[in-house]
Amino acid sequence: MVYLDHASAMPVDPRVLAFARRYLEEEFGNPSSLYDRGLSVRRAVEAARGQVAALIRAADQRKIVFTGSATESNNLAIRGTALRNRKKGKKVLVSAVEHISVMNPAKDLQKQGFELGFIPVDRYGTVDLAALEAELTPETVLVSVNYANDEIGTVEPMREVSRLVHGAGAYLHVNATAAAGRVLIDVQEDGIDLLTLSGNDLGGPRGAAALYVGPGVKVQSVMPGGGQERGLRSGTENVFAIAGMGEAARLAAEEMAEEMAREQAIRDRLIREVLEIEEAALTGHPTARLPHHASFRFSRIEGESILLNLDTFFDIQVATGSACSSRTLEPSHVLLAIGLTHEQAHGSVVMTLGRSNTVADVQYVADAMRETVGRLRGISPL
Amino acid sequence: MVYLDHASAMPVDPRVLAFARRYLEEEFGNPSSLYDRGLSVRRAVEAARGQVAALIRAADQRKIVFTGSATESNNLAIRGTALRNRKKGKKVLVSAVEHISVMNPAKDLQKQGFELGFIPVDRYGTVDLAALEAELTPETVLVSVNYANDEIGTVEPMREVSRLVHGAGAYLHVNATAAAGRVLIDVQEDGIDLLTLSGNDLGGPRGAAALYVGPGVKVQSVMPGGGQERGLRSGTENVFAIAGMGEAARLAAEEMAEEMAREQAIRDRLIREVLEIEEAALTGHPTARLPHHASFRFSRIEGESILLNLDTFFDIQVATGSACSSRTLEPSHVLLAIGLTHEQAHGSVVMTLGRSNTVADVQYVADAMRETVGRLRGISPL
Amino acid sequence: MEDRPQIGYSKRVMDHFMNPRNVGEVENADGLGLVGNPVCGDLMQVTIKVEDDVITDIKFKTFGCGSAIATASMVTELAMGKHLDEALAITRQDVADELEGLPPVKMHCSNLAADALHEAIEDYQEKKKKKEAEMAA
Ligand SMILES: Cc1ncc(COP(=O)(O)O)c(C=O)c1O
Ligand SMILES: Cc1ncc(COP(=O)(O)O)c(C=O)c1O
Ligand code: FES
Ligand code: FES
Repeated sequence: MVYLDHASAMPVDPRVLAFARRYLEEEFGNPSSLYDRGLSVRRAVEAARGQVAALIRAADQRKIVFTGSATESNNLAIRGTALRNRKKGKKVLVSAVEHISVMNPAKDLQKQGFELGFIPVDRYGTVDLAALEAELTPETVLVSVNYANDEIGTVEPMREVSRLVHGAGAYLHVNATAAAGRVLIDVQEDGIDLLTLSGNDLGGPRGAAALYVGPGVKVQSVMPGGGQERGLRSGTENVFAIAGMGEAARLAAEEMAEEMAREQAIRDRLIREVLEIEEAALTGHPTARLPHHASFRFSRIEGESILLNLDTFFDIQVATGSACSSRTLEPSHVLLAIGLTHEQAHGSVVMTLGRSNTVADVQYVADAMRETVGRLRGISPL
Repeated sequence: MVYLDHASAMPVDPRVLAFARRYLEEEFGNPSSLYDRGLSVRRAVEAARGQVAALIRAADQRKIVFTGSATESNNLAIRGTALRNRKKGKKVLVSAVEHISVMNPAKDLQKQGFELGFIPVDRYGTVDLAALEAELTPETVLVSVNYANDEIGTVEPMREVSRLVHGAGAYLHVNATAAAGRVLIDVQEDGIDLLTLSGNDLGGPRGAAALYVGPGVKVQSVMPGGGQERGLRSGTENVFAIAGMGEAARLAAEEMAEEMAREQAIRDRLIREVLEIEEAALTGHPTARLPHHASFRFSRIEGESILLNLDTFFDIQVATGSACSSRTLEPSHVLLAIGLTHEQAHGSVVMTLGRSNTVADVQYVADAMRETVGRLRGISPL
Repeated sequence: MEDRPQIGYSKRVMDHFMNPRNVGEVENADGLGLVGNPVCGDLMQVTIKVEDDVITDIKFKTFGCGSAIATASMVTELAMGKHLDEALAITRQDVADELEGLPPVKMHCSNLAADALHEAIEDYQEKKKKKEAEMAA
């Protein structure tokens, strides 16, 4: 097996599981309980908060709010910030390549009377800074731009984006689900007001994610209840998942430089080999891209059938942004935003590396890819 | 250690963990992925859905929506149902003893222009059926009544409630977080339209809960995103927690009768022993109560200090509805709703049993309780 | 528990995806059907050879998903050797049923395959009519 879909799901790092599993059976308390058992798990939650803060270089760990998923963090960031600051203005901007868990909360705001603008990107998926500047008005309360895109790997020019957004007096939210633990994020230097990151994408269990809420940023809860997490996220804390996210963040901070250099070297060879195939093209930015990320398109064939062919005949797992593989039978909005036609978007393949991948995989994957493309083109009427 | 706070946090059943842990490391796929690894975890999610459906005797497992927590299920039920059916009417009723994760979503609706009514309860915490009937108007879209209360253990007369609610053409939502796996729930016989239950309260990991949405009941999502769970709950499924909830539901269905008879026998002796203490009273219903649940109040002393005393000197963990132990320094609204004064509510102690408790615990706990009450009353000026 | 949803493709779909029957183009085809699906831009081509109103050869080419490939393969297998009237009676449901079902979102792919077959037959019939008219003239 060569698993190349780490953006969709990551195995839990065995070290993380060894660290966090005690919070399932022995230390199972509720952090709100006042007896010792509750206090010890509250300490675990606070320690994890510190590790997550350190990973993104937040000065104050109290600015980290734990949620249940990146979707929830994005909802809290987008809806919670816009609704809380609606008196200031009712305009929200998001880049055209945002994840659906940013897009749909933003569209929800639109239904509630907000004006929603989309910032276009160039053919590499880099946000158009001039267009952003033009769209920024005094009514703009919030702008959301992903740190890096999970489908095409492109890393955005965060500091330039931040300068423009702050120049207009708006807040900047950044979905860093795909980027955290892979590139160095510094919320202060980068000028980020709100940042989403997810535990599983760091190698932690699902069930924990975080939203960084910078100093002075006003946000309201979008899921009323018991008022945990300083009132911003109700519900009993998932201590196992939070502790696991903390440990995964600690490991990421420690090992990122080395591990990403390793994955990038494999990735670079993979891209080189795959681009030898006829009518294959890279999607996303050639250099400003996540180090573990390779994404392609192949003309005249379709991504779901590529995916199935690679899985069935070669035990290789990849992702695709093809219309045929989506719930709605729409091609990925990211691929359309970088200017691909529906037909071009059909041939999309996304490969995301992880710890299990080795340089020995490159030739195997490239050969499998060549055979797959050849076979499917043989069936294609185009 | 004698752990008597299973309502706050449950250890994960070792059998559940043995069953579900493969979904952390080996079978870590994303259920939306089309390759085999994704399909196998999707199968695990659907199997869990079947087990949860069976536990509450839902005829069609597709009516089970997995969420991340009971808080989320309650938000989806309350806000999602009211907002989706607002054209029908804008009145919502909740019992006065609902959990804060039902109360606060209902209050949120109030801010959005809904009329919110509270159904009073008698001194045992049983909802006042006459008052319910009087409050039900043609504008009432939704009524929420807990199956059983987590603080005082009282089981509500579900079928009578349902008859009234349906007679008025409204939907009935039931928070069964405390009751599921402890009393027999039959959503069809009981006449329940929406039902919340939580994985951890069954002995599964945190991070999974469910909302049953009955046939024809219209609900809208309250957390927009990727549209998983038939569009009702966005976010990558937490397969480990969901599979664990499924296995916990299966074990509960199989073992509930026997295990609850066992716990009830211990609980009955515990109540008898504790009520021997001077000025001790049971809270909640004497007979129509959850089989694992004992709750008391003690005059002239305060619950948080009882809790700490039991933990420190006897390694016994309990809960309290005392104002002193709450974030807001307000006494539990449940204790006020059953007619206790602030002073009486102060002396609240809640004990909830689980698998680890044995009949040998009873005397130890009763003696510890007697000593604790004696010591604190010795300090009390009252 | 009843009503458990189908997960992924059936064994038969995967079989036809992995070993598609009748791939390619019939030489000097008597009829050609080429249909595109407006929903997602997929493309399906069916070519047929006809003798005495019986399909004696049939081949397909597909630009589309696994389901599109499998349904096309299946439709060629169903139509091979059939009288044109019988072949015209093949419905998308027949295709899906023969494949032991398709995920609901993929039902339109079976439509595509049946449509391409029907179009190929109609193409043949139109050509034949034209030829007969020319002969008569
Ligand atoms: C009766 C009841 N309902 C709902 C909840 C909310 O559950 P969670 O905090 O896991 O979201 C709780 C939690 O203690 C509860 O006791
Ligand atoms: C970039 C990005 N953001 C957000 C999310 C949402 O994460 P989740 O589904 O865990 O809520 C995902 C999930 O795949 C993602 O890839
Ligand atoms: S060809 Fe697009 S979904 Fe089948
Ligand atoms: S006496 Fe200290 S909080 Fe009540």
